[in-house]
Amino acid sequence: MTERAEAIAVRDLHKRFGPLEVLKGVSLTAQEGDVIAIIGGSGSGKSTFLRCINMLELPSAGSVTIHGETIAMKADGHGGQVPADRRQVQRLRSRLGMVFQSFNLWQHMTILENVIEAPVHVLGVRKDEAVERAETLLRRVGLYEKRDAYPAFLSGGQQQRAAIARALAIQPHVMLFDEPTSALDPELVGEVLTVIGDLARERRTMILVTHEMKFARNVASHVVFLAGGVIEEQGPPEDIFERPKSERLRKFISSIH
Amino acid sequence: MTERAEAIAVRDLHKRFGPLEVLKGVSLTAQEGDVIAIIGGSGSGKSTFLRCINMLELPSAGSVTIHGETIAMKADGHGGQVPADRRQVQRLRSRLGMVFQSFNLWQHMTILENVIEAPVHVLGVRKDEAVERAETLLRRVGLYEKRDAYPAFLSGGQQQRAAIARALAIQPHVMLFDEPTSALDPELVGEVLTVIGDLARERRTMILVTHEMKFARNVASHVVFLAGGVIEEQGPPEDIFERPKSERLRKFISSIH
Amino acid sequence: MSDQTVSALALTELPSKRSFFKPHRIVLIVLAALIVFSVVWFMRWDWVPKYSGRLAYGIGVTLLMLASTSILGFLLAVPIGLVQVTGPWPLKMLARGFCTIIRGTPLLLQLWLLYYGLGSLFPQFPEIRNSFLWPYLREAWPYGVAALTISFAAYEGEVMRGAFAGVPKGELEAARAYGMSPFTAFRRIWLPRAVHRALPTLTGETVLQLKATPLVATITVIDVYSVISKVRQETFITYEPLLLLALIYLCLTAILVVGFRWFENHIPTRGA
Amino acid sequence: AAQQVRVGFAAEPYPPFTSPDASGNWEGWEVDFMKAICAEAKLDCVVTPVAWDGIIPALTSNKIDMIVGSMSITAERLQTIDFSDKYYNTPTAVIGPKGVDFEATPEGLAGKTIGVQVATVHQVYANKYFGEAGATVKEYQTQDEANNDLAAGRIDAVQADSIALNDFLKTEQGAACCEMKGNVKDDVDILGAGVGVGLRKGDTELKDKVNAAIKAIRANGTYDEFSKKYFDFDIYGG
Amino acid sequence: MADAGSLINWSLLALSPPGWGGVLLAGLWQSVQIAVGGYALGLALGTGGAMGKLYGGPVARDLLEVYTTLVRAVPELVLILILYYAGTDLLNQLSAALGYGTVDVSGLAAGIFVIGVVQGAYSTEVLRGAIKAVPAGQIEAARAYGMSPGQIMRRITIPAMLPHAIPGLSNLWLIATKDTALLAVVGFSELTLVTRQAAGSTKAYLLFFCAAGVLYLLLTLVSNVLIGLIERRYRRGMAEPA
Ligand SMILES: Nc1ncnc2c1ncn2[C@@H]1O[C@H](COP(=O)(O)OP(=O)(O)OP(=O)(O)O)[C@@H](O)[C@H]1O
Ligand SMILES: Nc1ncnc2c1ncn2[C@@H]1O[C@H](COP(=O)(O)OP(=O)(O)OP(=O)(O)O)[C@@H](O)[C@H]1O
Ligand SMILES: [Mg+2]
Ligand SMILES: [Mg+2]
Repeated sequence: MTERAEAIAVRDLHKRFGPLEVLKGVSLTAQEGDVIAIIGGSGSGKSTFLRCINMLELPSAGSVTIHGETIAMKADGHGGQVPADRRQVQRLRSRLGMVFQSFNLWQHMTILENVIEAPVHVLGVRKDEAVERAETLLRRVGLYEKRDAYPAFLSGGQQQRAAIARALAIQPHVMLFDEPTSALDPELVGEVLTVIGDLARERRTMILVTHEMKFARNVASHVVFLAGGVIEEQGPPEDIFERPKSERLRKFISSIH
Repeated sequence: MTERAEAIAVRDLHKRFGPLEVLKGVSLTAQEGDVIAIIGGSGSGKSTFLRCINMLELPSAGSVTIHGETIAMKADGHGGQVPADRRQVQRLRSRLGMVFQSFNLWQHMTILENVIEAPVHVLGVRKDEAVERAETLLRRVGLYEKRDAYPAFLSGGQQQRAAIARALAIQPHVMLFDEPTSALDPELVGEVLTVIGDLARERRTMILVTHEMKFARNVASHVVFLAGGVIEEQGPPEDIFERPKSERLRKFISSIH
Repeated sequence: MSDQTVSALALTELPSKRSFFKPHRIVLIVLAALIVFSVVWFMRWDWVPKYSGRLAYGIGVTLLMLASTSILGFLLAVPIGLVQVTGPWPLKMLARGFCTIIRGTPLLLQLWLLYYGLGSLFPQFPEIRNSFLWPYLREAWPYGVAALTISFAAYEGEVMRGAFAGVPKGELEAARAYGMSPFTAFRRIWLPRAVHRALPTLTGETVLQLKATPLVATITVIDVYSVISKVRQETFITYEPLLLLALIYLCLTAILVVGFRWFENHIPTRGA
Repeated sequence: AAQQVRVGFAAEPYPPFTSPDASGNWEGWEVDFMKAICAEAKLDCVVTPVAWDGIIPALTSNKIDMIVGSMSITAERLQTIDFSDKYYNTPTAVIGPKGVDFEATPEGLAGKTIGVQVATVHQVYANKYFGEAGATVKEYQTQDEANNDLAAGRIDAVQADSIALNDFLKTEQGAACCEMKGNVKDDVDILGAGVGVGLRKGDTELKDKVNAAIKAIRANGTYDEFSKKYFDFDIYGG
Repeated sequence: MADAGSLINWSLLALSPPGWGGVLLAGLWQSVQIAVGGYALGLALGTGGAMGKLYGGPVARDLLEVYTTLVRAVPELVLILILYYAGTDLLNQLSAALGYGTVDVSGLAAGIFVIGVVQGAYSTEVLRGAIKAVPAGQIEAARAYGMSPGQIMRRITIPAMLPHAIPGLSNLWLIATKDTALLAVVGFSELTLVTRQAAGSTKAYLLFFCAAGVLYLLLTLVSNVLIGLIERRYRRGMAEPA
């Protein structure tokens, strides 16, 4: 295996909500092509961690480096920190493709409009070019026929696939998924997981928070178990799921099965 | 066993909705203390039959006798019939305690007010007396503590128990239940069935439409199977559930299990 | 005001055509026709041709007033609604105070306050009197436009406040997550989404605005109401002009409602 | 008991004829006149202010029984209502801002904006003589508002009853801004032959009483007595 | 010409003459009387109208539809003119035809009548919507327990629809208070007209219009407080917040 570039590096991330310290120093590095699954109990801070990566939550301490560029932070005067340069954050965000649990498609735009929105209005891609690429992506997630429909008329699974196409449209360095299937009816989960599985097989860099252990095991190159605000254990999926070392992870895995 | 009085008698009841004849001549007699369970497929007219008994639906033909008093009907000039005397209907209705699938508690009254409403305003019971009796009933269904709460703040099971207390408060000759548990979450069904089971053991006259076959078998003294607008088969629960004669009933029972 | 109240105050839905002809309707229609006939036959309508030109002009002014003040008012309503949702507190209080005051006082009073109160103050300042604005400030219509615009802005501002607040947080967050600047997110996502949510009440609010326009006649703007008043004074006919006026407004309202319906049906339904 | 009669006049300040005072009562020459004829004719008069532009409909629809509102007797109005004999008659005049010279003639007013009160003889006159000669006629609901807009510089002239205008020119506001430009050429068809009490057609009983009362107060000096409080000339006219 | 100082000659607002404050307050009192009367009449008409629209025969329903359509499509100002002149005129002709002679309709009664007829159409729609919002099961339950139609209306339908109706009815009240101002156009001595008279007599236009604005605003704010109390009382049984 050749040396791969570092896609994302999070160093000693802390996050507190008032008195509650949710993340107590979490570090994580993803090389290009890594598929990292984050697992952990409810409330363990998985979503918070993901949201800190693209500054939707501001980390209280620690740094985030995306493709070699570290997000510059400055003290906010209350013991926390804020981004030093808003434009830098906006630029780096547009290199991260976030897929939300509740899709968050823009309801006033058709599926196609949703997909071309960020390329055209953030990245400045020409519209016809963006449309062309969007159509390719929509074909890929099996939604080409629905490109002119509004999100409200799609099933949850279709909406989530559209959201994935929207995230892919900005050609992100890293895809971030926050429980992309947990808002779906069980019958619809499969179609979304198939799409994500395909992306994983193409070795697209991804960080995904998931409750689907079987899926995590199949697609992840690396599994991270968050507990008590820190990474309790991490490693290749076989180790994590078959040879858990810590008591907590053992308990977590047995509670899932 | 001594000769028991006839609580309710329905004779040759027909009901049509436009071109659709839902009931094609149904006769049923309940002696005092009988617990009659009506079963049948969806759309077989169970609810319609129950609603015809207290004239919430007007039967197209046939008669209903409650405690020896037959509801006087007259022709409506379109081939159907309407009650001859509205007051008689109102009076007889107030001797039937109906419990609806969707509770239908009055939302603008507290639980206690719901229970005393009909005794005070229909039967003319003195208020303090009604309150006293209502409190006994609410204690019985386990809702004494909730007597001053509004229905919207109660769980479905609690609302249905309150509805049963409301029905009992008019000291009805016959209690009518229309699928009293089918709008409830599975965990809440038990508490309502317990209350109805207690009533059955006290030998209160009851007619209940239900989908809970196990329950019907345990509490009913008589089971009626409605199909195709007529009583396809009836008898004691052991016969109906263990030795079904007709093909339809056999099919119905096997589809349930 | 909720959408429900607005539709109780303003006609927002024409009676459906479906199953219009029922037996009893025939009788009612015959009766109505009789009434219309006797109104036409026994009342005086000989003045109509003489005034038809002026009536058309008046209707034009009314529609111009309606269109300009609704559009201007809506443009004002956007910031008023927005600052109430996100603004810094001084602006928030200001916008809320504005809405409370305008919605709490009669439009007629506001109109007179502007025209007779403020308007009679201006000429005392030579700077104003000599400015290029004076020819407009001398006229009555700017005051009518101002008062109607302000009133529409206050009522629609409340609607926009609810619309802005009602846009799901997740969609705004998605905009941020894709690197949109706050302004782009506002322009591309928040505003269009809020406007889209506010549209259903717009029919009602616009009909209400139409019903408010005749007030400008009291400050010498010559709209259709004012033309009819003139008819009444010149001919001494009491009722006929008023009946015609009611009929004119009825038709204008119906046209508005049909127009909005048509728009709703021809713009793709944009989901929830 | 005396017969109850609802007397309507415009609910607006129209000095010196009718104007409200700070205690909510109405005062002025016409109020005094009304009281005098009511006393003379033994009528129980109830003061009922109504909007000027709806005063004739108010009379015909029975909201009031007579109009004492400086209403000129014109042929037009006589088609709809009836009038008593005249009780005063004054010329019609035009005022304008100081420092702008023009005459109260169609030529003098051409291109100017002239304010009049709606539903008055002045409205009809101005439209006919000045409007056709190129003046813009702006119609106000009350005389007071027309005067006010003249003072505010929003119009160039006001045409109205000369007494009312002179009264305005005597106020602080009027004296500061405006001056008399002269009387307009008379046109009896439009301006009428004096001011009378407006009455419902067919209400001859009341008309007779009012006419008798006007005659009586003219004869017994009451008319002159209260007129002296307001005017130093004979308002009854020739 | 008046200088800026005289524009805020507060003594003009004194309660007793030569101040005009008393006149303004009297006008406010008139406005409140008409608003209360018109609103009450409107509620009565609206209750009947809503019942008619929901439970009435086809003819009653159609006539009510015409009534609410017309009132909701024609400006209040125009309706007020028509009703003010034609309404009382018709009443007089009617009573004359019946042999009662002319009835003396006082200004107050005419004002209440006019506002009431307009409000009646609005409340018809508000109440109809509120009654339709009462779940059918609630009424069916009442029938099942033997209540008579009158009892159902009194004990169930009306109290159950109130929480749905109160926001709309509150708005109608605020509109009634403001619609009284339109009566100024027919010369009725309510707050707006006396303000105009005071302003015209004293030339202090800004001062008086602002003063009247404050009075209307106070009326609205006081009403809002009361409405808040009423809403809290009637929404008790509703699980979700208003
Ligand atoms: N904005 C916030 N303000 C205060 N506390 C918050 C906020 N967001 C999250 N928390 C708290 O932080 C903790 C971690 O939340 P987070 O959503 O990251 O958990 P999670 O691991 O994603 O859980 P789940 O599996 O339920 O989604 C929780 O205790 C939560 O209550
Ligand atoms: N008001 C009505 N108008 C027309 N058809 C009706 C009406 N009420 C019931 N029906 C029809 O009558 C038939 C019997 O309905 P009913 O509700 O009595 O069935 P059911 O046995 O209670 O079914 P379920 O178990 O689903 O409650 C159905 O086909 C239904 O569609
Ligand atoms: Mg989470
Ligand atoms: Mg059923």
